Amino acid sequence: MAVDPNTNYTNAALRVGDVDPYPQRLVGEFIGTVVANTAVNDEYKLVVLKVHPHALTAYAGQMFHLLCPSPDGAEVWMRRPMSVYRVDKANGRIEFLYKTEGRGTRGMATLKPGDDFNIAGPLGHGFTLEPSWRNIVVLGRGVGLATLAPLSQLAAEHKVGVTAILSARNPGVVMSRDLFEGLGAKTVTVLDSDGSSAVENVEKILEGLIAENKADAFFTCGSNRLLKLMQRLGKKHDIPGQVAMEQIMVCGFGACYVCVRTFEVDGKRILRRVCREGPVFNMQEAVGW
Amino acid sequence: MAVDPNTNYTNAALRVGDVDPYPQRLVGEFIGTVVANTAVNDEYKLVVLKVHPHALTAYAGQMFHLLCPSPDGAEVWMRRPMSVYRVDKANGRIEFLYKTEGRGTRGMATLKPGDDFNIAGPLGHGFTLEPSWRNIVVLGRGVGLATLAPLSQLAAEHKVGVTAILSARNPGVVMSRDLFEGLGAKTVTVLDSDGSSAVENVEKILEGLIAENKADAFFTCGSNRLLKLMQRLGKKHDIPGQVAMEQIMVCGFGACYVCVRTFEVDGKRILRRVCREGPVFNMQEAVGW
Amino acid sequence: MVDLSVQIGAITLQNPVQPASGAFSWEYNDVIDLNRLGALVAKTICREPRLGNPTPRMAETEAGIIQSIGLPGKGIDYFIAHIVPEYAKFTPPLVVSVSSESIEDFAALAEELSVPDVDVIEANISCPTRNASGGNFAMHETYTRDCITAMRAKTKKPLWVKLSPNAGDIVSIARAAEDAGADALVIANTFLSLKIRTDNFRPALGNKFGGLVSPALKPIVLRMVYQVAKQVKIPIIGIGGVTKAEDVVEYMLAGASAVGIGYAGFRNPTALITIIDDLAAWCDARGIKKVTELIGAVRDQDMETDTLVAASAGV
Amino acid sequence: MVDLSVQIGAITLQNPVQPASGAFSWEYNDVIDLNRLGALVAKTICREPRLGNPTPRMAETEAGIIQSIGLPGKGIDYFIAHIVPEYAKFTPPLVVSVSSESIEDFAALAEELSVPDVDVIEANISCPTRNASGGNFAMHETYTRDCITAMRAKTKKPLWVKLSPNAGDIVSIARAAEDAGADALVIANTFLSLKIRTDNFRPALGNKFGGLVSPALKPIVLRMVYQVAKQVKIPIIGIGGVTKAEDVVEYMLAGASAVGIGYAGFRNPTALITIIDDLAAWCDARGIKKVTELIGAVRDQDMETDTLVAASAGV
Ligand SMILES: Cc1cc2nc3c(=O)[nH]c(=O)nc-3n(C[C@H](O)[C@H](O)[C@H](O)COP(=O)(O)OP(=O)(O)OC[C@H]3O[C@@H](n4cnc5c(N)ncnc54)[C@H](O)[C@@H]3O)c2cc1C
Ligand SMILES: Cc1cc2nc3c(=O)[nH]c(=O)nc-3n(C[C@H](O)[C@H](O)[C@H](O)COP(=O)(O)OP(=O)(O)OC[C@H]3O[C@@H](n4cnc5c(N)ncnc54)[C@H](O)[C@@H]3O)c2cc1C
Ligand SMILES: Cc1cc2nc3c(=O)[nH]c(=O)nc-3n(C[C@H](O)[C@H](O)[C@H](O)COP(=O)(O)O)c2cc1C
Ligand SMILES: Cc1cc2nc3c(=O)[nH]c(=O)nc-3n(C[C@H](O)[C@H](O)[C@H](O)COP(=O)(O)O)c2cc1C
Ligand code: FES
Ligand code: FES
Repeated sequence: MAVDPNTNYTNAALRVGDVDPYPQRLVGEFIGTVVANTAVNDEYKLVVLKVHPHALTAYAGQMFHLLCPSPDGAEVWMRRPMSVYRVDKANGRIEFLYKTEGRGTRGMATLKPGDDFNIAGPLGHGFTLEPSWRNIVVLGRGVGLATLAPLSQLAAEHKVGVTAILSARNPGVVMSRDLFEGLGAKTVTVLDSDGSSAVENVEKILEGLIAENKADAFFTCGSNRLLKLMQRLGKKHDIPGQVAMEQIMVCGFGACYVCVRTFEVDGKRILRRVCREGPVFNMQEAVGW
Repeated sequence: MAVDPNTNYTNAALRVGDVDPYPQRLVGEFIGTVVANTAVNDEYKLVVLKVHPHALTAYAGQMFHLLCPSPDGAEVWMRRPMSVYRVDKANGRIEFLYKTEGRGTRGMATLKPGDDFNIAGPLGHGFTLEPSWRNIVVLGRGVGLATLAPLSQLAAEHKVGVTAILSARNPGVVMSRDLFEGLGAKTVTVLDSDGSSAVENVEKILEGLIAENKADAFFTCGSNRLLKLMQRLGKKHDIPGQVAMEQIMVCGFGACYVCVRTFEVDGKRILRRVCREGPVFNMQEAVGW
Repeated sequence: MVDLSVQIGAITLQNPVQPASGAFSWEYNDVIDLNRLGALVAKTICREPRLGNPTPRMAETEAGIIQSIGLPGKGIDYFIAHIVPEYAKFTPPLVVSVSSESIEDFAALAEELSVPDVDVIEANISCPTRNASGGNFAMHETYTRDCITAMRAKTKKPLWVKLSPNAGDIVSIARAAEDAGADALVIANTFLSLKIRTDNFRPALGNKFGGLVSPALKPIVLRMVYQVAKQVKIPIIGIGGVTKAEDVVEYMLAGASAVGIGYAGFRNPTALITIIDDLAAWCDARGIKKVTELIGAVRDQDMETDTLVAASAGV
Repeated sequence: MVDLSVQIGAITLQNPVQPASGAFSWEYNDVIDLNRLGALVAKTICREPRLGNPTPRMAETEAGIIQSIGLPGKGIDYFIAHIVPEYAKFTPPLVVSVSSESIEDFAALAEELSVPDVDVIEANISCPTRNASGGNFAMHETYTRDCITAMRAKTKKPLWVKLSPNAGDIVSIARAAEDAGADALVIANTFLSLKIRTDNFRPALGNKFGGLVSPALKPIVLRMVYQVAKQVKIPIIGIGGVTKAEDVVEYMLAGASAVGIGYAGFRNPTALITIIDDLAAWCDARGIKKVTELIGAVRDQDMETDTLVAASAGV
């Protein structure tokens, strides 16, 4: 291998077409090629990458750790975790829906078609579906919808019905609705702008679905308030649930213990790593944040 | 002024069209716009910048301190000094001829038309012409030619005849020759490839020019060997001379004393700052390097 | 093909590249082949189960990160029963890092960890967010001497000592560790640091202080390795800012026999393997037959006299 | 419009932004208006004329530079006769930095520099490429105390003391300087470092060791400022990695009354002016009337108890 003394951060990340030296490994470092990076609304962008097939093993709820380009000439020193928004096996593509916040996501926003983007993954444990479940309810808010969206794909594959309640500040959630509905999910949109996103209203909708037998399991992400609501109703009606959690990460592999959250198991409080035991956890055990 | 907490390295550098808050200052920080950045031969590139008029006060032998973009995603932490290759007052442009070496110049090589390029200057003392001189001899090698080229412009303005001896490994010096000749200089090209660049041959050429009364003053840059030769002949024939020197720089303003070189004055060895007392010095005082 | 193997006392490493404690676990086998590493280094373990520090545990800084984890873990019993066997599945030697608040307990831990599958005991006496009375003994020569003496008495395993870059005189502390029987020195742990958020005026980390980790720090740690290497006979493992093969070479030239890597593995999970490959290629390209030729090979004698030296005569 | 003025003992600065010694000279008036700065800080001057260290004096590192200049200068007589008058043309107070190898000479220099146009004497007892017997007294509590006591006896000018980030226990040294009569502390000088070239195995600097300068180091120095501010009563000038107005705020929150800037001015010659403008804008945007409100205003009490603290109860 040629060694350029001036090269920073050598890596053996796989590009499309590369021979995979470690096909058996669960996780890889990949250099995807940006196919598109477009604004979905005022706050969110969607980046579509062409990636090595090894990366396409990601399933709903899993994440990648992204080496974001710089937005300003100075380096971005740590990767950023993002849920997989969509795996498009047919076209060898993977998509991330993201909100532009700090330097990492602002760097992502500068990606142009043809650019390289280094991603590591898939990481963590995603959503699981019990064979007995026929209908599930997905409740998400904000960027949490990015994490929940691939559930509709998973559910469709398992012929499980999905009702997705999409909560947002304003009607800019259309994109996720299309994705959910495209895979056969029923969606309900609740908004801050018309008051429909109030906990009481969402509770009414959920109680309605439970009454209709449309709620074999609960799924949520992105709002502590909504998590608490689902925990309460889940306990009341004995409905199992899963929650996807976030935390600042360093390694993504379970080594550094930076990404811990608190859980209560058998009356005892313990810590779990979002990158390893999560990001999807048993909803009733999550202490929230 | 809006303050973005995530902005790195704020600066008040002037763009084309900006009002100049400090028109009286000798030096400015400027954000030029790249007009072209093209390969001149295998080793050299020429970058042409559209700059604020304040930057156009640069004269032959002066330099700018360049904030090079990154070639590899990691920052380039220190500016790089470059002589002005050409000031094109009519078009509001300034040009730098450079050799791609380390990270800074490799970063420069990535500049594309339309890109910003932050330059500080003009800095230092350049070449001077005595009113009594009618004909001067310029002897340069390698990237030293970039420093000497604007002398032809200066000499043309002062109606001083120029003979430029251009030394190079191979015939890839055409570009500088065109610039010298375009302004009326006579050029002689000496090459390693045909042996004509040997010191003895160059000495012969210089002696010839002295005999013809074409050498009221000597100018050199870029080769210690050629400096020594000109010093010797200058002493022998009592011909004054100027040499442009290089040294690694930090501040460019005379503050840090990083850029010193040794000189011998009245039998005493002293240090002078290339960025401040130089980069052009009395040839006979330079100890060389 | 260059011979990359190096000797750290009685232990042979197949190459000089190992992970840094706390930045690695057997779980990295998901992405790289752990059998290619010079050694496996477990996260620092304490006697009791610990949750560690409040979150957030990491914050990005100008050129790196600060972190304060607080040595969470399930305690030594769980470690020996469940984690050591995970590492034992791989071939490279296992280095087990320990920390405690008392010298007696450090010694007792060393004894208890002297089980067959543990190859090296690394005394982490330099966790920067602990104070001297909390086990950050590497800030003081006498504490270091006493702690390593006590550990040495309780174990025959190779004993490595991880020093602190926050100490003012690392050479004296290194000598104290050597005198007390250390088999190797690990230089260094992280730099005690602070970040304050200007939006809410609060410290960025839950634990307030954290350890700075950044490639920017390499020149400082390299200087420490160089200074210590001139004064001790035992091998040194250099840790701090290694991100590429040339950094391994630079540490070895300064006197290190091996390096540890944290940050680079976070940035590129495959970094350690790439660095090993690049190091071999670098040596091959230069005709270096044994990587050990590089150890301490800095050409620091008769520094080229440049013009300035000549000039000095003239003042 | 916010009042940016700060008080450093008897001296009032119109704003808390000043250049760092060695990174500045009156010659910067070519590019910025020196009258806008909080203070003017001259390069460290020694008694005798000095050429300084061999070149190269600077090398770029992973995230910054190392440099070793060796305090070149024309000596104190020339300085008083020719350089002080250059600075006297401008309005901000003039801080004159001095260094020497002996305590007696440090004191004598302080006395000789107590001329009308000098407003502050800064004792550079922390040049990292000198050793303790070469004037790097800030590595040791007693040397620091003795040196500052001796200087204090010889001058009535405000006396600032520049400390070293290479010291292990900066708080004790800061206290020693305060006890000995320092009017303010300057924290800190550069980090002793080394770079070795992998192409020719030689140290990259003519002087071998150099001081590391990098924005990356700010969290380390900030921690020192924070720790010292809790333990001394005299004002602190924070120096290390300031490149933007928020960095000034961060240092002030940690307890500094002002900051010094080196690197940022190399990168952007106009940086100091921009930082002053941005600092005013930052304060105005937040309704801060006096910048002094920020000094020590870090909200480090009752750190928000996050879920982990609650969790600790459960172990
Ligand atoms: C498992 C997982 C999946 C995620 N999926 C998505 C996704 O699909 N789309 C998306 O837009 N975002 C997602 N996030 C959040 C995303 O990681 C953060 O928005 C991102 O790291 C912010 O980086 P930044 O540089 O833009 O902002 P920074 O400047 O780093 O931070 C901006 C703010 O975000 C907070 N933050 C930073 N990192 C994280 C983090 N890892 N988790 C939570 N908060 C953080 C900071 O505390 C700060 O308040 C996910 C996070 C996790 C842990
Ligand atoms: C007054 C002056 C005018 C110059 N004019 C030109 C010019 O017109 N065109 C041009 O191509 N180059 C010019 N140079 C040289 C130019 O500054 C260096 O080539 C450049 O800094 C190298 O940067 P880099 O990042 O590419 O290489 P680096 O990786 O920084 O260094 C590569 C090599 O160049 C040497 N070097 C680095 N900086 C300097 C320096 N400032 N002076 C001398 N050697 C250095 C290093 O020691 C190393 O050997 C000039 C230098 C000076 C001092
Ligand atoms: C997240 C994290 C956790 C760490 N935990 C430990 C630890 O448990 N024990 C230890 O000795 N060092 C620990 N360190 C320090 C590293 O071992 C290493 O000394 C440091 O990261 C510098 O190396 P680097 O520059 O290659 O990252 C930790 C570092 C990081 C970043
Ligand atoms: C080239 C250079 C020369 C310096 N010379 C001196 C000096 O003469 N005296 C001194 O006290 N500090 C000197 N310093 C240290 C600076 O004053 C300052 O402490 C250091 O650069 C850190 O600040 P920064 O991060 O803003 O650059 C020098 C620094 C540099 C980069
Ligand atoms: S990010 Fe390191 S353990 Fe989860
Ligand atoms: S580069 Fe600073 S004095 Fe010349």
